[in-house]
Amino acid sequence: MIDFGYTLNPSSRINLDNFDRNKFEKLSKSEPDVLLCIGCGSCTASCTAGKYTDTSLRKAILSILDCNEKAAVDFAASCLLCGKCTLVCPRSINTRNLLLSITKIYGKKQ
Amino acid sequence: MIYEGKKKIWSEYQKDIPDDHYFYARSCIRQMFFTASEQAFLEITRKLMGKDIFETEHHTTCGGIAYHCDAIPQETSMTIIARQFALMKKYGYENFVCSCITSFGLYNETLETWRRFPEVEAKVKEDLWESCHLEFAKPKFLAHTCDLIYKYRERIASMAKYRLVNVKTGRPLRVVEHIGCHYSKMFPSKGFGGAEYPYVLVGMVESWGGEIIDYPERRHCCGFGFRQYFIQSDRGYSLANTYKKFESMEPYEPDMIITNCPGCTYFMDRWQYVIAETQGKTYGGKGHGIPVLTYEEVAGLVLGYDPWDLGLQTHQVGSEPLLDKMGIKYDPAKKYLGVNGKFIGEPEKSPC
Amino acid sequence: MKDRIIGGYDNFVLPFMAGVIFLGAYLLIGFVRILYNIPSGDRKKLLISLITPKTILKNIRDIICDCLIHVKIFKRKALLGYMHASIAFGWFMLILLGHIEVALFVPERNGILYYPVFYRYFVAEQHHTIRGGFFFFLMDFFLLMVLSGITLAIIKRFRSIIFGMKRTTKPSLADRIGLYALWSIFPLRLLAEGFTAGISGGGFLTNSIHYVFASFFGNDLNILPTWWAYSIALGLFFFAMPFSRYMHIVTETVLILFRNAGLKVTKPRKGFAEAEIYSCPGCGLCIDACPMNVLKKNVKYSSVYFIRFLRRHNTRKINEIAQKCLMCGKCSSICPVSIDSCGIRQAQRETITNILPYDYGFLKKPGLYPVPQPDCSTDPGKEKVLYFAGCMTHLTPAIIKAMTGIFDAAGTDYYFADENGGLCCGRPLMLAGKTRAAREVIEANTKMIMDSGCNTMILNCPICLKIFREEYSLKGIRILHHSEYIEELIQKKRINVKKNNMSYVYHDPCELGRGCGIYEPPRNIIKMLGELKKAGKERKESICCGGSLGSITLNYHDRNKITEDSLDSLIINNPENIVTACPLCYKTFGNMAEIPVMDLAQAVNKNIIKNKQI
Amino acid sequence: MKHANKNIVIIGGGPCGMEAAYRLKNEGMNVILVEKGPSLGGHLACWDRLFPESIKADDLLDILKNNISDVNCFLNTEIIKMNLRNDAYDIELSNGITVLARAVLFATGFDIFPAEKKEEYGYGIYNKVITNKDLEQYFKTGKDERIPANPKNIGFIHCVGSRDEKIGNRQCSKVCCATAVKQACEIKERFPDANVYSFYMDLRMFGRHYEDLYYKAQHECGVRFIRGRVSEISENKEGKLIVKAEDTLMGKPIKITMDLVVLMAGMKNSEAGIKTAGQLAVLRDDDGFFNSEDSFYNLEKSAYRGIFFAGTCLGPKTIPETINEARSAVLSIKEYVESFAND
Repeated sequence: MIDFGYTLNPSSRINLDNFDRNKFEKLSKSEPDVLLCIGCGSCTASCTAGKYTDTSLRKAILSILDCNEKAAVDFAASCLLCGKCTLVCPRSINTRNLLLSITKIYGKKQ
Repeated sequence: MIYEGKKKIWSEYQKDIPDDHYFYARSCIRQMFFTASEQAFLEITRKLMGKDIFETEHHTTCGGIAYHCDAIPQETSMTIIARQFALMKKYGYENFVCSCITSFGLYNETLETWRRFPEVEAKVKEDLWESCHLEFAKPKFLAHTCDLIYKYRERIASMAKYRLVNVKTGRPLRVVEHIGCHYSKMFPSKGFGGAEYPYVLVGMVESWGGEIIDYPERRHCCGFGFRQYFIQSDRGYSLANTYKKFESMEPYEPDMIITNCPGCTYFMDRWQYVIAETQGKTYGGKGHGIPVLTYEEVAGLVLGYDPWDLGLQTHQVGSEPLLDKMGIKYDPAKKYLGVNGKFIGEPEKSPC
Repeated sequence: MKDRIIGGYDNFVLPFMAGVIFLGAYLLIGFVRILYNIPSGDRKKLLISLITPKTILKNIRDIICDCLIHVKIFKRKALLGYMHASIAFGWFMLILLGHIEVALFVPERNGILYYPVFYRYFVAEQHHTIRGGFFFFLMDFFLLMVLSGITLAIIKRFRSIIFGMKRTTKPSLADRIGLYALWSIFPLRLLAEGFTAGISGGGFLTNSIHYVFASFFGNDLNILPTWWAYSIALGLFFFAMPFSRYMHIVTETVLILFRNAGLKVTKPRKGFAEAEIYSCPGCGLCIDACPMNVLKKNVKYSSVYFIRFLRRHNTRKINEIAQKCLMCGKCSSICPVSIDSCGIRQAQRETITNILPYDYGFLKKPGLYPVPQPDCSTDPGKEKVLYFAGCMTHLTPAIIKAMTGIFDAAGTDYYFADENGGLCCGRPLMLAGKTRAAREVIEANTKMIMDSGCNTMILNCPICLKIFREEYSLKGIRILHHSEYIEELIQKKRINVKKNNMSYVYHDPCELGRGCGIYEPPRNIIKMLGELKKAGKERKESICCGGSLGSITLNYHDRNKITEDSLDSLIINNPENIVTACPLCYKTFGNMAEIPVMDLAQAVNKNIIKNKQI
Repeated sequence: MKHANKNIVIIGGGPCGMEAAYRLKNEGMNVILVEKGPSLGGHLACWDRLFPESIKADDLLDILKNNISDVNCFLNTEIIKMNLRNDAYDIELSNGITVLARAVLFATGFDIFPAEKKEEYGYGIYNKVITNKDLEQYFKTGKDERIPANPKNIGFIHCVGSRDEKIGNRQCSKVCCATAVKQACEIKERFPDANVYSFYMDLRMFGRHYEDLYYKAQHECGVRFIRGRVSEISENKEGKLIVKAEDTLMGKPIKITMDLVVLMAGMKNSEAGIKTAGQLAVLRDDDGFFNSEDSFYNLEKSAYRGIFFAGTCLGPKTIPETINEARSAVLSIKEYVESFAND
C-alpha cells in the first residue's frame, strides 16, 4: 500500500437498508410513543442537560431510525430524566421511558 | 427499466447544431494527458468527414479550472471567453466547438449570464476592447466535440472496421457511459438527451454495437470536483466519489467506460489505481481494471486506428483486454513507442 | 377438671400438628433468611432495638395496635376495623385463654401444642366450678366475637361497599384455600365444642348448641368427626398460610420489630423487603387508594398485586408494575401494615435501570455552575438564602416571578442558583432507580451549594425538597420549602399579607405531603389569605395530580384521567381557586382545571401588602 | 317582459360541475353539462377512498350522479366556440349543438401533474415507480403489475410537481400531503410487513381530522416520516429502486432501496380548461390557475359578466371545498340570471 498523503474518506451517508426492524419493534413495544415524534425539537430546547452537553431525544430517535444506534445512546446517555421534555412535548410523548428504553435496548449494560 | 420512456425523454432534448464550419478550442487537460484524442477528433472530422474545423494557436484556456477553484473571479473568466469568441469572429467563424466539458459548461454559463444581465455583457465587451483590442462576438452555435461525433455516429458506424461487440461470444460489450457534470446538468437543454438520461454517448455506443449499462450511481460526479482534487487534504473526498461509482457499477461487470469529459477520463482512470493501492480493491475482469476511454478513442478504435496511435498507452488502466474482446490487432512491442518509434518510457510495475 | 382422655392424645390432632410443624419450620427458615439478607449494620440496629426499653415498649404498643386491634383500619372505617379486630383479637384471646386454662387446670400438659386448642375435647369439666364457668363464658364470648367477624368477612366478600371498599383483592388459589379454611375453623370449633359440651361442659354459646343438637341427634357420635373437621381446617389453614395473604398474621410482628429498629428497603426482594412482602394482608385497601385505579385497567398495578407477584417471583410482571407506579405513596400511607411498597418498587427499578449506560462527563466541566464568592465580611449569623427553582419551575415562570417578588418584599438577601438553568436535583433519577447516576448529580449540586456559602436554601419544588432533605448532606444549611419559609416570613412580620374574600382549596403535592410530611404550613398561609375549603381527599389521602415523575411507563392519556379525578376531588366544595405548592402539579392542573390554579407563592405574592414607606 | 334565458352551460363533469348542475337545476335553471371525457366524475372516478375518514369515492360519486340523472349531459363533448352576444354566450359544441347561455360556469378542474416531467424520479422509466393516481387505481382494482407481491420497503414522495420552481409549479397542491398519509396507511394495511417511508418537505395537514390521520400513520401504521425531498431515484441490478434524500433533521444524506415508490403528483390547471378559457382571454395567475374578480368576496366570479368559476380551476382544493364552491357559484349565477328577469 502506498501512502499518497490522503485516503478514501468514509461515507457519511445513512443507509436505511441496514435498519434493524426487530430491535426497533422491541423499542416501540417498550414505549409506543417513539412512533409519535414529529421532530419539532421542543425536547432538546427545554433540556436541562442539553445546556451543558449534546443531549437530544429528537436526535436519539432519529439516530435509531437512521441506523446509528451508538449515536442514539450517546444522545440519550447524558439525560438527567428531569422530565421537562415530557411537559413540553406537543405529542405528549412519554419521553423519560423512551430515553430509558433507548439506553436499555440499544446501549451496553454498565 | 422502460426503454420507451427514455426514448421519449431523448426526443425532448434534441438540440440543433450545424455539422460543419467550427472554430475549435482545445482542452487543457486533454492536450496534456490524452493528446491523441484531440488529434483523433481532428483526423476524423477533417480527414474522414471532410469538415471545416479551424484551430488557431492564439486561443487559450477558458479559465474554467481556476474559476471553479475560486482562484479567479467570474469577470476574468468571462473576459477570457470573450477573447476566444472574438478570435472565432476574427477568423470568420460563427460556430464554436470546444473539446472540454468544463469549458462547454462555462461558455454556456457565460452566454446565459450575458443574456440575463446585459450590463455584464456590456462591461465585458468594454474590458475585452481595453485589454485585447478585439471585437466582441457571440457564437451562433456552441457545441462540444462529442456533439459533433454524436452527429457523425452513423457515418462512423458505416465506416466501422470493428464493433463494440465481443468477437468471441458475439455479445455486445457492456459499456458504462459517463457524462461530465457540466455537459448538461447546468443547462439540460444544451445537451443531447438532457441531464437525467444524456443521450450523447449512449447514441454513439448504440450505433457502434455496444450495450449501455444503467447503474444506480450513473449520475454521480467522477470525483474530480476541482477543489476536492486540487486541495490535497480534500482529495479523499474526490477518491470516495469515484469509489462510490465503481462500487455501484461493479455488479454489472462493465467491459469499458466511455466518457466525454477530460477530468472524468483522467480521474476514473487514475483513481482506479489509487483505490487499488489504498483499498486493495481492483475492478474489471481478473483485476485488470476497467478501461476508461474518451469517445474519440472509441470512435478511433471502431474506425480501425492503431490503438497506440490513439494514445491508449497513456492510460493507467491497460486497454489490452478490451482490444482482445473487440478483436483489434495490436503490437504489444510498440505500446511505448512514440512518433518515429521513439521510446516514450514505461510505467513502473506495481510491487504487488 | 381432669383429663378425659387417658394419655391426652387422639389421632384427630394430627392434621393440626402437621400444619403447625410445617408452618413453624417455614417461618423459622424464612426468618433466618431475612436476617441473613439484611445488611450487617441493620442486624446490629435490630439487636440494639430489641434491648432498648423505649423500642420494646413501642414494639409492644405497635403489635397490639396494629396486629390485634387494627387501629389504623378502625380509623378509616369502624366496621372494617371491627371485622379485622374481632377475628385477630378474638382468635388471639382464644389461644391465650386456652393456654391459661391448660396452665391452671392441667399443668402437666403444659407445652403440648395441641392441648390448648383442643382443650374441650381432652378435659372434662365439672360444670359447677365457678372458675371453670368464668373461662367457659370468656371462651364463648371470644368465639362469638370471632364468629361475628367471620360473618362480616363473608358479607364483605359479596358486598364490600358496606365496608367502604369499592374494590377488593381478587384472591389467589392459596388465598381461597386459606379463606375457606379460616371461614370454617370457627364454626367447626363451635360445633365440636357444642357436641362435646355435654361431657366437657360449655358456656352460653356452646351449651345452647349442645341442647339444640342433642334434641336432634341425641347421641355423641358426632363428637369425633367434628373435632377431626376442626383439626383438618386448622391444618389446612396453616399449610395454606405461607402461600397466602394470611402469612401476615405472623410476619407483621417481625416487620414491626424491623421497622421500629429503623430498617429500610435495600433490595427489592430480600431482607427487609421480604418481611414487608410477607406482611401484606392482601386487604386491598391500596386498590381504592391508588390514583391510577380511576381506570379499571390499572387495577392490576395495585400494590397488593405487586406484592403478590413479588411473592411469586414473576419478574416480568414485577417490572411492569414497578415501572407503572406514580410513586405517590398513598397506598403506603393508608396501608394497615404500612408497607413501603414505593420503596420496594424503587429498589426493583434499580435492578432494571441502574445498569443502563449513562454519561455525565459534563458534570466535571469546570465552571459548570457559577456561584458568587461567599461574602465573608458580613455577619456569619445573617441569613444568606440560596434559591433553587428546579427544572420544572423553569417551565412555570409565574412561580419564579412570585418567588422573587416575595423575596424582594421581605428584603431577603438571596442568590438565585439556577437563574440561567441549573442541574436537576437528582430525585427523578432516584425515582427511576438510577441511583448511581443520581449520586453524581447530587455530588455536583452539593459542591455548588457549599461553594455558595449560603445558610438557608429555599425550594419551591417538593420533588427537589425531598431529595435535598433525604439524600444530600448539607451541613449547616437549613433546607426549606417555600411554604415553610413564607410562613416564617409572615410570622416574623417580614411580609404582610391581606385577607381577601376569595376561597381556596389546597392540593397536597405527593412529594410535599406524604413525601416530606408538610401539610400545615401551606394551609396556615392560605387561611391568612382567604377561606380555605376542604377537598374530597386531602392530606395523606390527597390524590396525585397525575403529572408525577414517579411513573415511568404511564402514558399521557392515562395521566389525564388521574388529573381529572384529582380535580374532581379538589373542587367538590366549589372553591374559587386551587392552590398547590409544586410546579408540576401547578402545570398539570393548569392545563385542565376550569378554575384558576396557582402556586402558593403566586397566591401570597398577589396579596402581599407593599411597604407603605415607598 | 322579455323571455327569460335560463340556459346555463357548465364546463366540466367532475364533482364541481355535477354539484353545480344539481343545485342550478333545483333553482329552476336550464342546465347543460359539458364533459370532454366519456363519463362523469372527473378524477373522483379514479379514486378509491377519500381522506380523512376513508369513505368510498364511489359512494360520493353515486350521490352526485343520482342528483343529476335528469340534467342534460353532453359527454365526449368540447366547446368549440364561445362568443359573447347580447348578455349571453353563444356556445358551439363539438357535437354540433349550439347553445345561447346566460351564464357559463367553468368547473374545468385540474390535471394531475405529469410525473414523468420530474425525470430524476424515473416515472415511466423505472418499473416500480407509480403515482398517487396509479395507486388509487390499484386500490380500486387490485391490479397493477408494477406493485410487487411482498414489498419490503415502500416510499412515498411528496411534492412531485408542487412547490417546485424548476418544474414550473411553485404552488402547494394542498391535498397531496393528506393523500400521501392516507395512502401510506392503506398500503401498510395491505402489506403489514412492509416498511413504509414518507419523504416530505413540510407536512401540511391543514384540515379537520387530518392531524388525526397523521397520528394514525405514525402510531398505528408506523410510517417513517423523513423530512427531506428525494433528489434522485435509480434502479439497481434487481430492478429495485435506490432512493436518495437527505434526512434534513439530522443533516445527513440517506440512501434506501425501495421495492415501490409512489410519487405524490400535484395539481395544475387543466389544459383543456385553459384552452377553452383561452377563447375568452380569461386571465390566469403565475401558477396557471384562473383569476377571480377578487380572491376574498367574489371568488366565484370572473372579470367577465356571466362567466363563473368553481372548484380546482381556481387552485388546488379538496372535494368538500370544491362542492362548497360549486354551491356558492350557483348562488351567484342565480342572482345574475335573476337580475335580467327584473329588467
